[in-house]
Amino acid sequence: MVNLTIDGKKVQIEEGKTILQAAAKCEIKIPTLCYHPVVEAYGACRVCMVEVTVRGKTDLVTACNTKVQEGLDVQTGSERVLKARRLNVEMLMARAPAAEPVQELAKALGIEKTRFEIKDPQEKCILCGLCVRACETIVGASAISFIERGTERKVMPPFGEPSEACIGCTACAYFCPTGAITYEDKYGRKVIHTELHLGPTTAIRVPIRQAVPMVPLIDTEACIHFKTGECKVCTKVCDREAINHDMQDETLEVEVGTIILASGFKPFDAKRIPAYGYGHFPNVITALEFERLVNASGPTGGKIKLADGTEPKAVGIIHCVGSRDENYNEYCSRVCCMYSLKFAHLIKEKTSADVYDFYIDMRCFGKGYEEFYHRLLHEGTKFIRGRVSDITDMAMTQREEGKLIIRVEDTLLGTVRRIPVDMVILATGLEPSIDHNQLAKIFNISCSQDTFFLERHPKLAPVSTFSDGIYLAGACQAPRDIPDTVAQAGGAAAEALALADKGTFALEPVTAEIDEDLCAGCQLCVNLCPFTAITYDKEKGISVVNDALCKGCGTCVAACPSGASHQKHFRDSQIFAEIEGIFVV
Amino acid sequence: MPKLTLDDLAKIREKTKRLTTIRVGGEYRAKVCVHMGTCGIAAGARTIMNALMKELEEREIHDVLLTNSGCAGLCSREPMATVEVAGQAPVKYVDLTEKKIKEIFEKHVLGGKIVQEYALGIGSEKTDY
Amino acid sequence: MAEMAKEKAYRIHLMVCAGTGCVSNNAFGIKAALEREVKKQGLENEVLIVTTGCNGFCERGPLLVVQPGSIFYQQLTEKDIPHLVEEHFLKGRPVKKLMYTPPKEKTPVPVLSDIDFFKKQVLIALRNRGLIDPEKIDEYIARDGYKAVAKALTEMAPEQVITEIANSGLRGRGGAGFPTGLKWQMVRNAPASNGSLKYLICNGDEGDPGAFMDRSILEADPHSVIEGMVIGARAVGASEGFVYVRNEYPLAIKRMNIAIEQARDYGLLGNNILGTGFDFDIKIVRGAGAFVCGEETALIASVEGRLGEPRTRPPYPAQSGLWEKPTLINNVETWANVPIIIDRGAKWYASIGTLTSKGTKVFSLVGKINNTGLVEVPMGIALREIIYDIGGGIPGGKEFKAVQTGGPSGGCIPKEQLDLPIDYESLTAAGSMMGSGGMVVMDEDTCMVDVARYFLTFTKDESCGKCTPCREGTKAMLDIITRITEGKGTEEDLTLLEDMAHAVKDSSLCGLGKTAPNPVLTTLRYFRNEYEAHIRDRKCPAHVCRQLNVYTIDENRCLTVGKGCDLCRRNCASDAIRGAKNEAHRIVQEKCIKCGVCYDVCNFGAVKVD
Amino acid sequence: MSNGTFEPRLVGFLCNWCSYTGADLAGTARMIYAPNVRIIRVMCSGRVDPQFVLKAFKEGADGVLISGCHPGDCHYKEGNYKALRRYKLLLKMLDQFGIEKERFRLEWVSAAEGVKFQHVCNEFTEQVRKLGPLYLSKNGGKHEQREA
Amino acid sequence: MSNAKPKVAFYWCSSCGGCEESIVDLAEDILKVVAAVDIVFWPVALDFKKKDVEAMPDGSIAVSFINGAVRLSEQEEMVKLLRRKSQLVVAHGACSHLGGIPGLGNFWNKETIFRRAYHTTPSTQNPDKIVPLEKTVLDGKELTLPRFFDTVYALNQVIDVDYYLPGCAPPRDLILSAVGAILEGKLPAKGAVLSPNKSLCDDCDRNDSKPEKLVIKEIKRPWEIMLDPEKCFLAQGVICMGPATRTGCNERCIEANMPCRGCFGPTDQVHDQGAKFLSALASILDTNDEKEIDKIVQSISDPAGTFYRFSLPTSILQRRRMEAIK
Repeated sequence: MVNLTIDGKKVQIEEGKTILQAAAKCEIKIPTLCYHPVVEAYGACRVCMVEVTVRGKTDLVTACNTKVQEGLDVQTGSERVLKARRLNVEMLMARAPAAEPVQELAKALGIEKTRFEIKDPQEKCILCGLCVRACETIVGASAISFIERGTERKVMPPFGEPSEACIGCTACAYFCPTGAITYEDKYGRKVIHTELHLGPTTAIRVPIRQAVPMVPLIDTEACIHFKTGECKVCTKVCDREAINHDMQDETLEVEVGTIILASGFKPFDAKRIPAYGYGHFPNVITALEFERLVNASGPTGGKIKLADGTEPKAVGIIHCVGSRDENYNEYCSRVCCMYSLKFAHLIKEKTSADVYDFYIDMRCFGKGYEEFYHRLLHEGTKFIRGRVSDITDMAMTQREEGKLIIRVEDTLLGTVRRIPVDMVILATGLEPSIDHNQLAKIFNISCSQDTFFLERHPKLAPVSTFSDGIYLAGACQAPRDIPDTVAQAGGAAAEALALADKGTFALEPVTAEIDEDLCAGCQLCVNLCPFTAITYDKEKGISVVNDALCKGCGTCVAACPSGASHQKHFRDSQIFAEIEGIFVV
Repeated sequence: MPKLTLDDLAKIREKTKRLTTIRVGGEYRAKVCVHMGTCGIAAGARTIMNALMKELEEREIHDVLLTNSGCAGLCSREPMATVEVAGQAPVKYVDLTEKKIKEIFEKHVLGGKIVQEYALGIGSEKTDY
Repeated sequence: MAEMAKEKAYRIHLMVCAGTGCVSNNAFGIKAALEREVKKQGLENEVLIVTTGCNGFCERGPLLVVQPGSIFYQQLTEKDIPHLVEEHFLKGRPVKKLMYTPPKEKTPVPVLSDIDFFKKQVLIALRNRGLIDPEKIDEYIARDGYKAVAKALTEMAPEQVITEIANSGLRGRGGAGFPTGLKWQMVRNAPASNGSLKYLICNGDEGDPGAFMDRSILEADPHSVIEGMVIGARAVGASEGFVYVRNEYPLAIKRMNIAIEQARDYGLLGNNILGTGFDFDIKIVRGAGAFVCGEETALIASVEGRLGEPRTRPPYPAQSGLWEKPTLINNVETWANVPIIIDRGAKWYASIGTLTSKGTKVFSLVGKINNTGLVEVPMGIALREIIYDIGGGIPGGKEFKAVQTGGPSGGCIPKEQLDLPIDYESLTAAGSMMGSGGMVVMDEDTCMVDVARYFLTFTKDESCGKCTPCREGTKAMLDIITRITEGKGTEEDLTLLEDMAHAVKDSSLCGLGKTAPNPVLTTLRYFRNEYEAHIRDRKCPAHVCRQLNVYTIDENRCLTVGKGCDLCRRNCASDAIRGAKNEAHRIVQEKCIKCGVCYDVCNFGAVKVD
Repeated sequence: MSNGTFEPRLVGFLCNWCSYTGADLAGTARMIYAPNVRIIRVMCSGRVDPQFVLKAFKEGADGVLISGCHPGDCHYKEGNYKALRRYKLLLKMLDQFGIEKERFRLEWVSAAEGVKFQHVCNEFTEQVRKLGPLYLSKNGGKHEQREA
Repeated sequence: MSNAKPKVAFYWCSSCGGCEESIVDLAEDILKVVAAVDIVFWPVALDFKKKDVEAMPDGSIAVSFINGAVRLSEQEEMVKLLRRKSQLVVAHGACSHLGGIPGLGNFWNKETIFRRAYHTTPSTQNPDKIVPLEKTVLDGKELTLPRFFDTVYALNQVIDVDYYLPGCAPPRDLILSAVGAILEGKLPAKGAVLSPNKSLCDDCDRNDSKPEKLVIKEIKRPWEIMLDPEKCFLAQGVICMGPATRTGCNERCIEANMPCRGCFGPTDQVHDQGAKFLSALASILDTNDEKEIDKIVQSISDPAGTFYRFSLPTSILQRRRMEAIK
């Protein structure tokens, strides 16, 4: 620890800290311009100059990068300091008249106007170099640098050309204290609600507000450190030293008795239906995006806005996007009707917009659902029965100018209609979240044709799978809404607990067995087993069935060329007898 | 094994020092001035000069200063040379031949003993530089 | 093993100066002519032609020194050579007309050491100048070269070396005069993180206008720098060194490269130097010639390949320098002093100079002075001695006004202080500094405001632009001074200028900015009246600031003597002169742009300036 | 046969999870379909050993049906694919034995497809009825004096 | 019947004669047999007539070794006679054991075979369409030929068989140990096949060369590829009946770098060697795609003939159904 005095106040601080940090500790404010806590101090603007006396020697130094010393006496506001500081600020005012922080500082120092020549009244850059330093030391890209020297100095990419080294992270703009650097997204797709940032906003973030555990994570795709190996700004600001960039994905082996699969769903990718123009029209959004938009903690604070920030006057909600469609998914996604109705209700509640619901038929299956539908009918939501063919912005009438036109065959009227709206919400269906076929292989369970996991029995064992001890919960088994999921999860948990509590489970009675005396070890059966229940015992030269894994399908038995394999209760002899028995009559 | 040892360094120093002594005007044991005006050259001063150079070279002598000068004024007795051994008066030799100058070099320059028979006189004038 | 073959002895050595100054005056043409003539006269076995580094008396180049005897020939042309060779080398008759004749005298001075310019110099750093061929290591060795390395490596412990340097009182010759021994000790003591890497740098980024002593040393005696660095490396425990030379010094780079190669060949660089097991090697880094790169932190940034801009010290390079390793950085001249201190001892060295400033200092003497050139003088010598004895005084019988030392970072010393002893402290007290050794002499025709403007223009242009006070301040000061020289200055400007000069000096990041106001401050201190004249009277006493001049035509003289030649009118760029041939002319002041052309073209002295 | 119409005798090997349940569904749904198919339940269509098929033909079946879950729906993941491979090869071999392809059939019937099962039974029965009896036992079996 | 030496009879039915050779191939060991037994009937080697056998008392022959399938009424008659006279009947070789190569005739019947043999073969010149007749009257005399059955029978389909010596032909050591067992009275249960009840893979040297995942993408015939002499044939895509064939043959074919063709017949548990092998083979085809399955199936040119090369008469279907063929 080092003891020093700042403006008469005694401060104790760890060695290696700067005068600026020491001053902050005793709440003495020293103005800075080129300083940023996460960027290495630069000492260029010279407004943080303080007068220090040590061992009888007095000097002016920059507080931002001068380390504390034992016995240091610091004056932050002496006449000498103020004189230098004022002059520096006054000179910066001439350099960058439009830079607000400089103006504020000047005001605080009592400078009204600069006596020096102003070259460009619009100039904002104070040449503090934060952008250059950030790009070099934090981003590691070194895409911009100073060129020229003296008063000609300016920040530029090499040769003033757009730099290939620039990764477009906009860190320079972020660090710029005066707003001298701006950027535009030239190459990204046409952003939906440019100002809303519906996607991830930062590389390090809490994924969602309801996340469990409620801790931030680093998006390695977006994090600068994973692009350039530099940055690590987050580690500098995290006092708890909780951030570790070197963490690797690791495989943990956990021994468990039961497993509940709840891998959930992912929304249908609306881009797969080009006719709906998702990704092309900024005001065609998916249900999830609308949820975010209408969320009180969302980017608009829950206000429903179009891409240009105005409120929509008409909104179309299209049901069954990607569901009940043999081109995509044949099944009904179950939840879309109800959430679409909720959207319609919310839009009615929050705006004065007309709401059109385009549906195939209304599936209001749950408790109170039908009543909600009726309520909406009374609220004036316009329900149009028919599948939307496409969405276009080609106006045919005055009324359609500047609108999105939904083309649909109204099956109740029997005509094709064109409905102009401002916003279209696509009620995207549900799909398994990850590659279920692969997951099914890992867990020795099956998928149904729609690739959702297959339960053991639709009625008798709806949360069980063919693998004992593995249970299903939620949308991984079939599209379902929250109440159903909760109910099923409860069931799965109960089953899992019951089994874990019991500690044992009954083996399938109908398993295969291999007669050691008869097996020649030809190994043809080994690969047949879908449950990897058969292994080849090299020492004995025979194949062996693991009873716990065998599900009793009998495929191996049918295939065993030497008749060494039997299926209990379905022996060859039993079936032969059955066949013979059939024809006894 | 280093490329150069201390001994090697000293040897290089000694050798080069000898070759460059004349630049620094260090201690000379003797100075020999061959008079090489038009008359001298015509009378064969070149031979005398060459003979002296050869002597210096063969004997690896570096502390004898060999210079030339213009006509000494005694053109009839050319080739002439003045030998000035350090601390002694200069001696002028006249009517030199290659043989004679070798003898003088041996006896006077190196040996310090004046070769009386060839000498014109002692202590006449000093060469400037 | 060095080649020990028997080498030929020559009776005459012709030391042709091949410093940059003489080279640009056709030294190589002279050399070629010499070779040609020597061959023609059949003297090739008797006469050795040697090219040497700068001799120092650049004013008189191209130079030739004939050994033995140190006959000094100067301002040679190729035409002179046949005669010279025949007369002097063949016939032994030195050619008087090619010798140096001091101003105001009639008789030439044949011997170098008898010339005033050389007489008062004490050569330590430049000890080998003109005596060796810088491209031949053997000749350096013959001059006791690498003796000090041998001593330092075999007979002395690193601490002893440092003590010796410390005791010698050697101080950094780059300008600030930091005690060299102390700096070495700091580097030696610096905890070497990451292994034991430490670096050595030789700062050869000589940027002061008119200063060329570093170049001269690198050209004339590169091995002395190498030897100094090896000793330094041994003392602080470094294994790699860099010589930072500006790219504008191609000859210095070439000679240094040759020297490094030779030293490597001899095992005086590289691994196991002289069999002592000590490893050290040197690389040359070429700088792009930014003045600020003479600042050590900027230089280090430049060596590292980054933008050459300074950073705040501490940490000092001795603690965290090149690639954040402890780095010993010394100026060329400092390094050149090291071997001789080790060889001849601290005591000997400390016997030269003053109490606080030991040894000698090389100055480049330029400006309004007769003997322009490079001089090495003992510390403590009076300014007057340098200017009048060595420098031969002011040309044209004009009056000495001031001398500017320390380059653009230094200050002007007025004639009242001519007896100022030259040492670090005195110069600083006088408001100037030792700097790297530039010495610009000014005579009565010099406007001190203009001088300040000149140096500020330089620092403004050379400011890297990193810190506000230096970047903006030099520009703002220059603007004010320019205003003053244009006659638009106010009293407030003077106050502001002084305030700014102090603030810039106080708050700039590096030495460049901290010293940039020195020319302003010293001229204000010693020549405030000149400023005031510019502001109050709108006059430039030296008539340098043309905007303040008033040109008039003595109509009488114009008509009577010049017969109204009309030359001025025809040359006037702004059509400000009225008159016609055979008429008296006059200047319409409103139209005059003060270009001074009329004054320059008038052959009859009819145009007056006031 | 007594009334002159040939009633084919068919054997159906039905997987426990889909087809057997499907048949069950057809039954519980009170669907009316040809009674000619005698069902033998196996755990999986993959359990059906070609020996069983031959045996059924040998014992007097005029047609054999194997029925399992739809591809991808197999309770045992891939048993039905094995059944398919065996069926294809066996079909070719039966042809060499003079047994018409139409007498041997593989059908995917899910637990929900009672209707499909009904349809398959009816269709298969009619198909085999058209072919007439197989009469295998006539010239197979033990060595008989019938040779004479 | 106090003669100490047991009486032994040898007879051949429809066969190639290889099984007779297998006895001769016993070489010097035959002498031991000859020394130990009294050969009372061996048409191929010794001059005995049917009447000599008829003259023997029933059960007087200790053991009859009968090779060849039963194709003709004469063979039926002779084997029935030998059965009556013998205490034990051993089916010697694949033909009498399973039906063998002659059994492949069951893919046809008498009519089609005669048509082919006497009419349609390219080398036949038979403009009068003459076929062998069971009865021919020539010069008032009636000449008879044995009747040619529609179906070929394995021995046990005609008479009761006590033991079976498998193989085409049975290997030497099997014969020797069988004879030894009979002489020493150390006989297994009646009806046993005198060879181990495991499939060939059990003894096959190449079994260890099977890859971890034994699957077949494409079926090749032995002459289509350079057969790896170390690697499992199935792993090379070549049909080898080994997994479905009883071991005991000393892998003679395998050692000659030829896949097993199944002459030892199935193991006891298997009813139908061909169907079982078909099942196994189809199981390891490496595709679930219907079109690819069709393609592979297509590449197996004669599944029935391949899988039932030696066992057609004893298979479940026993023979081809001729009604469907016109």
